[in-house]
Amino acid sequence: MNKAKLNYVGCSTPKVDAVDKVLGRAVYAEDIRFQDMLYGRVRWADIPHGIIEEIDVSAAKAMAGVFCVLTAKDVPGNNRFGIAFPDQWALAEEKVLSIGDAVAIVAAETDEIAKEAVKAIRVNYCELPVLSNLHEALANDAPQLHASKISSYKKKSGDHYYPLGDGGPQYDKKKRKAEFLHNLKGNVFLHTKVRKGDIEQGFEQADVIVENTYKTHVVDHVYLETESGVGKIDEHGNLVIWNSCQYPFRDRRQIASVLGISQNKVRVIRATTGGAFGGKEDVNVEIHIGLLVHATRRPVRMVWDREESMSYSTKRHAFEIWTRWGATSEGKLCAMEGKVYGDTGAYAGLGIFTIKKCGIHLAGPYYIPHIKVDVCSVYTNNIIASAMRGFGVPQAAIAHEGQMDELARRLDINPLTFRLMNALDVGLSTETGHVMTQEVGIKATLEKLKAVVLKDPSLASYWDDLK
Amino acid sequence: MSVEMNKTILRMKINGKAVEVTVKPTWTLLRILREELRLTGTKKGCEQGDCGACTVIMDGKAVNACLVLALQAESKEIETIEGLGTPDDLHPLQGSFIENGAVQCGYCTPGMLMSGAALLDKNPKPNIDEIKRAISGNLCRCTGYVKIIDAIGKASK
Amino acid sequence: MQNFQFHSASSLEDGLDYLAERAGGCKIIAGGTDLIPALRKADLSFSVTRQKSDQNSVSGSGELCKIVAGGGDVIPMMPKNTHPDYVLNILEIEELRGVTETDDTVRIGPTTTFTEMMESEVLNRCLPLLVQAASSVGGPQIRNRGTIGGNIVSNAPCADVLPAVLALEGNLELHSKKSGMRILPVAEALEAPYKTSIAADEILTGILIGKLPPGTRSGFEKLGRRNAMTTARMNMSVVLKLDDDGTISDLRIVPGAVMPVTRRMTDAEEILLGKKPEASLIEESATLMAESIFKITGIRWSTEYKKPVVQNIFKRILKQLLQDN
Amino acid sequence: MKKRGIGVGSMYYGLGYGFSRPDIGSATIEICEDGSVIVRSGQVDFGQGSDTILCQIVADELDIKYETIQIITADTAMTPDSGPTSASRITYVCGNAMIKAAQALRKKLEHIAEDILGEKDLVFVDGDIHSEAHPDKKMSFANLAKACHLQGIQMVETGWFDNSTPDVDPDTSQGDAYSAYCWASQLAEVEVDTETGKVEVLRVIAVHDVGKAINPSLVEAQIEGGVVMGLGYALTEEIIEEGCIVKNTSFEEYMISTSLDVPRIESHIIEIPSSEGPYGVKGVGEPALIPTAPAILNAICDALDVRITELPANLENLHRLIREKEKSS
Repeated sequence: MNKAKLNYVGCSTPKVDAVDKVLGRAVYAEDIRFQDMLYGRVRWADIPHGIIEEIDVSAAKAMAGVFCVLTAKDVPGNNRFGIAFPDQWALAEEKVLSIGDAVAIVAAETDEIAKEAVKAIRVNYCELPVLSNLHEALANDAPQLHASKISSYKKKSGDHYYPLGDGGPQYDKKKRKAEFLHNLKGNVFLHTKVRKGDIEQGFEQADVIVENTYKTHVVDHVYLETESGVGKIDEHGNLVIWNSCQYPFRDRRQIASVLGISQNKVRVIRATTGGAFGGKEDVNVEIHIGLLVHATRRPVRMVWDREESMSYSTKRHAFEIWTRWGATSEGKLCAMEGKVYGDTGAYAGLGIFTIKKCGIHLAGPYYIPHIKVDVCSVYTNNIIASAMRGFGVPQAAIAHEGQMDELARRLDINPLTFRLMNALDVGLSTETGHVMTQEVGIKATLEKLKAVVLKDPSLASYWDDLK
Repeated sequence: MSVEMNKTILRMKINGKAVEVTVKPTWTLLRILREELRLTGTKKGCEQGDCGACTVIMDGKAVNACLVLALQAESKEIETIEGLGTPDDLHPLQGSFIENGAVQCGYCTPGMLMSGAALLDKNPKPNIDEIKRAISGNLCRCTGYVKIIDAIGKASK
Repeated sequence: MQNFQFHSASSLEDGLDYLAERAGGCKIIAGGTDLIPALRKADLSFSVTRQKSDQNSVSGSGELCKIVAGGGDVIPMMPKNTHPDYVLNILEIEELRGVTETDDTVRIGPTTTFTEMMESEVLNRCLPLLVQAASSVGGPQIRNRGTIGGNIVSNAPCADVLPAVLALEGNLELHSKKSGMRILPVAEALEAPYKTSIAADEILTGILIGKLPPGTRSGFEKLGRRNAMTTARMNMSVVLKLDDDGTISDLRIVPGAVMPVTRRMTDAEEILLGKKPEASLIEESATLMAESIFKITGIRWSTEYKKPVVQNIFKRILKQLLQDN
Repeated sequence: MKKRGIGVGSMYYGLGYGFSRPDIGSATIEICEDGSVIVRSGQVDFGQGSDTILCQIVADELDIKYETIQIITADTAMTPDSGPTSASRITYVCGNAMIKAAQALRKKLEHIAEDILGEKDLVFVDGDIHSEAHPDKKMSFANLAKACHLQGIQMVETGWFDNSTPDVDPDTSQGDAYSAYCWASQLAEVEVDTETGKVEVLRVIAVHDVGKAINPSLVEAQIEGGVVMGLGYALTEEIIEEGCIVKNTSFEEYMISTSLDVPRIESHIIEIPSSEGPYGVKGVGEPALIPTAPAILNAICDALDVRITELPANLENLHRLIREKEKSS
């Protein structure tokens, strides 16, 4: 059996979707319209933290053209959802923890009426103190935002969720207990430890130590297409939702649970998606569309305005990373210690994994024999932070690359050379003790950069110490 | 609550065809195109002129359809992405976008193409700076613009 | 958007008639780059739920601020009740558009777009400052719609073209059905942020700018966070005339986006007027300009940044103008 | 004054989920009677081009024309669950699933073709099959497909690839955390206006070890887009929350880069194959963005001799550092 040469793999074949896209024919969720379609809108929380005392929807319901107004009591299934674990309400019950909580949803004949109806809903709150950053959330006297026992969520949620996200074939729940704080201590809900070698011995070998605290900020994905979807009941009585997403199967799981129907009665179809970058992993419009279609039995379209997308969509985490690096006078890294705190906002989302991934990549692509890192995920009342392109590693890289340049400067070694001297290689181990095989590419990328710099006088002139 | 208001007949030419449509004074050209005429190739990104996803050509000039009140388009000639080319007869820019990998999620693509077309109509051989400037009102989050600039440059050769 | 009636004026007379009867509740629309975002924002479904935060934003970090590229403005600083009953379109009035000149004056129709300004032979020859300012606005689509008249009458603190018009000592020609025509120096028209002394029944019919005497130089710089589609973090327009012996015989300094209402910095100008531009005097002028600005605005979070930077930008424009021989 | 500098940023990135989280990819491939092909996979292409890449893989695994393949994705009623599009995993995980399905079909196709042509050592090329020894003994893929259908052969196959790894030690996080790693280094050249704090990124050189570039243009596109997103992360983008409320909710207040902010970007692709990825593939989607901000920050540091530890390096923050530096020296 001889296979001829590869005809397509390795070639810059034009994209399969390009023709439709340049003709303006690709169908995004908002381009879909059905007869008798209603328009959905959300009444968002008015304050970031407070107890809901009263929701009065009577005026909204009485408006001509309004088909339904739903609040928590109208949720037929389990009102809880969330990717990692169900700490979010589909429609806020008892309290709001973030400005991005939905208090009520409306379906109306036109988008204009839906917007008016949303405004006509009256909500009274008893305001609670707000935790707006890591320091406030970690203070001893900070109010605890979520229930102490995560198991209390689990009981309510049925069995569609796994405490640490998606479980896994070799996943040992008992073993993970130490990491995942089933009994929340304050607002820290995950504490991951990395221990490699002997940190004290490592720093004893160090001739130069650099210590810094890096603070990274919150950013948004800014996909050009805002969160959007359309749903209807199909000819078999199943709920069908076209949306803009990254994983329709997980959307299905969460929609079915909130509606209290089986997953095979829900069909999620990804419409052409106008960018995502991690920001469309979490549910946005899908559950609300499901609820509104379920209640009205009519097609419903829901599209967030840009302002809603910027205000309420998930974000990249703000981190505070304290880290201390040691190197010998010969320029070999010998020890690294770090404390990583990530602000995941009011809900976990994928924040558990994002923050953890930052901590376990803190050493960068370098061999360091002795490492101690503690990673904590922290709840605040900020807007939920979850997945975004890079998933915690961009923040880690800002810290490790800052440290590498500082060490190189102190040691008077060219920064590129210093990286080459410490780059991971076959036989060396990563921060998490993974011993590398033949696939390590970091040195090749640095060597290539070096070659480009040396060949280009305008770049080479910056570094007379690069040889 | 809004009072039902007078609707007015708007007449304009879209992609060479005379069009008559009943509109409310508050509607924008973008809404007319997408929801009334179902020309959904023109995209809605921000509705306040910040992103260029809804760029169309009006009387020869690239404009944001979200910043034109529908009634301001009375008697105007509008070109949208639907009028730029067909599968069998792609506009050179469309072919170049496909060929040069300038399309990713595609949401900025119609607006980019209309800005590119407005540029080439006026300046058939633009240099790189002119191309960059011509699409500087069109945001793209996927491509880093590099392949889009390249594609417009190659289409003009 | 809330309901309104729309009228497209076929002539100035038609427009003035329409306005005379509905002055109170009527907004004039030209390019729409200011008005349409304002109408839309006033009507966002969640703006109501966030009133509290919007108020904070006005008093607190109001400077987060900002202004759309085309001169369009963000709601926190914009009057809240942008709900006109009538909207009058003046874009179809032919006589309000275009650039003309006489021996000593340039006349710019208010609905002349930024793109048309950039392409105007007259402006490129006589008033390049306006061309520079216009080309710094937004992006192509905004410049194809946004107009010089809109930039002036909106009186946004971060306007890009308005400071240049001030530096050129522009006059506004205004018409109303009731009082006919009047001329108003642009400096006198600017009352408060987003507010001018133009009466509700008046239409701006022309911007009149005297041609600069030979040898007069002008400079403009806009500082934004990015290189297109950006609100001015600050901008600056400077007009300078040197006599043959090198003394400064005319100087106009107008920084933009640093004060609630854009104005000329006459105190700083006076330090250099009639003198030779020595380094110490330039320094003194720059310092006084910054102090005058922050006397007006008070100290804000951004003062720490803006105070030195506005001086730096002034000094480098001046340096450039002094070198241009 | 304008000051220039250069800086490097490097990174590694554990591809996929690791830590024993389920990390599956799946696909079905169905060959129609006329030899055209339908591929179904639950994965999502939100613009990056995974649909294209999966079609390329199928075309080469079956040695058919790319144009004869139709791909249907991300429909919970029509396609098999293939995990989320995240963690730079789609080409690696779903590509493997695709290869498995294609190879299962191919084995059957070869078997039938051998029977029909009465020859061993067949060559499949571009929709045709012929004998290596006797090139005149040949048939079209379409005819072969028809023959298979007439014989009642199962012409739909599922590929399933499990990329899950063993868990690491819960107390120390030591273990083989991920199945594969991606590697990248970038160099940025910047110019800083010390009078305003404004940074122009002049040039970015990006070197990425992607294992194997199945579609080099798409790899470059990922790198270019990532670099520009990284540039925004370092310099201009920032969500401002006051009292837990997002204050900048529009594109005029939250500034991503425009075409006029983009530096000259040079992409260099390095191919050191992974052992498990299809054709040696690693990933690039996320790695594209990761080294950019560090490289820019290090370049600014090179230009100004100030270390930035708080992001973003926007006008105000940078100018403050410049002033503090002036004061202290």
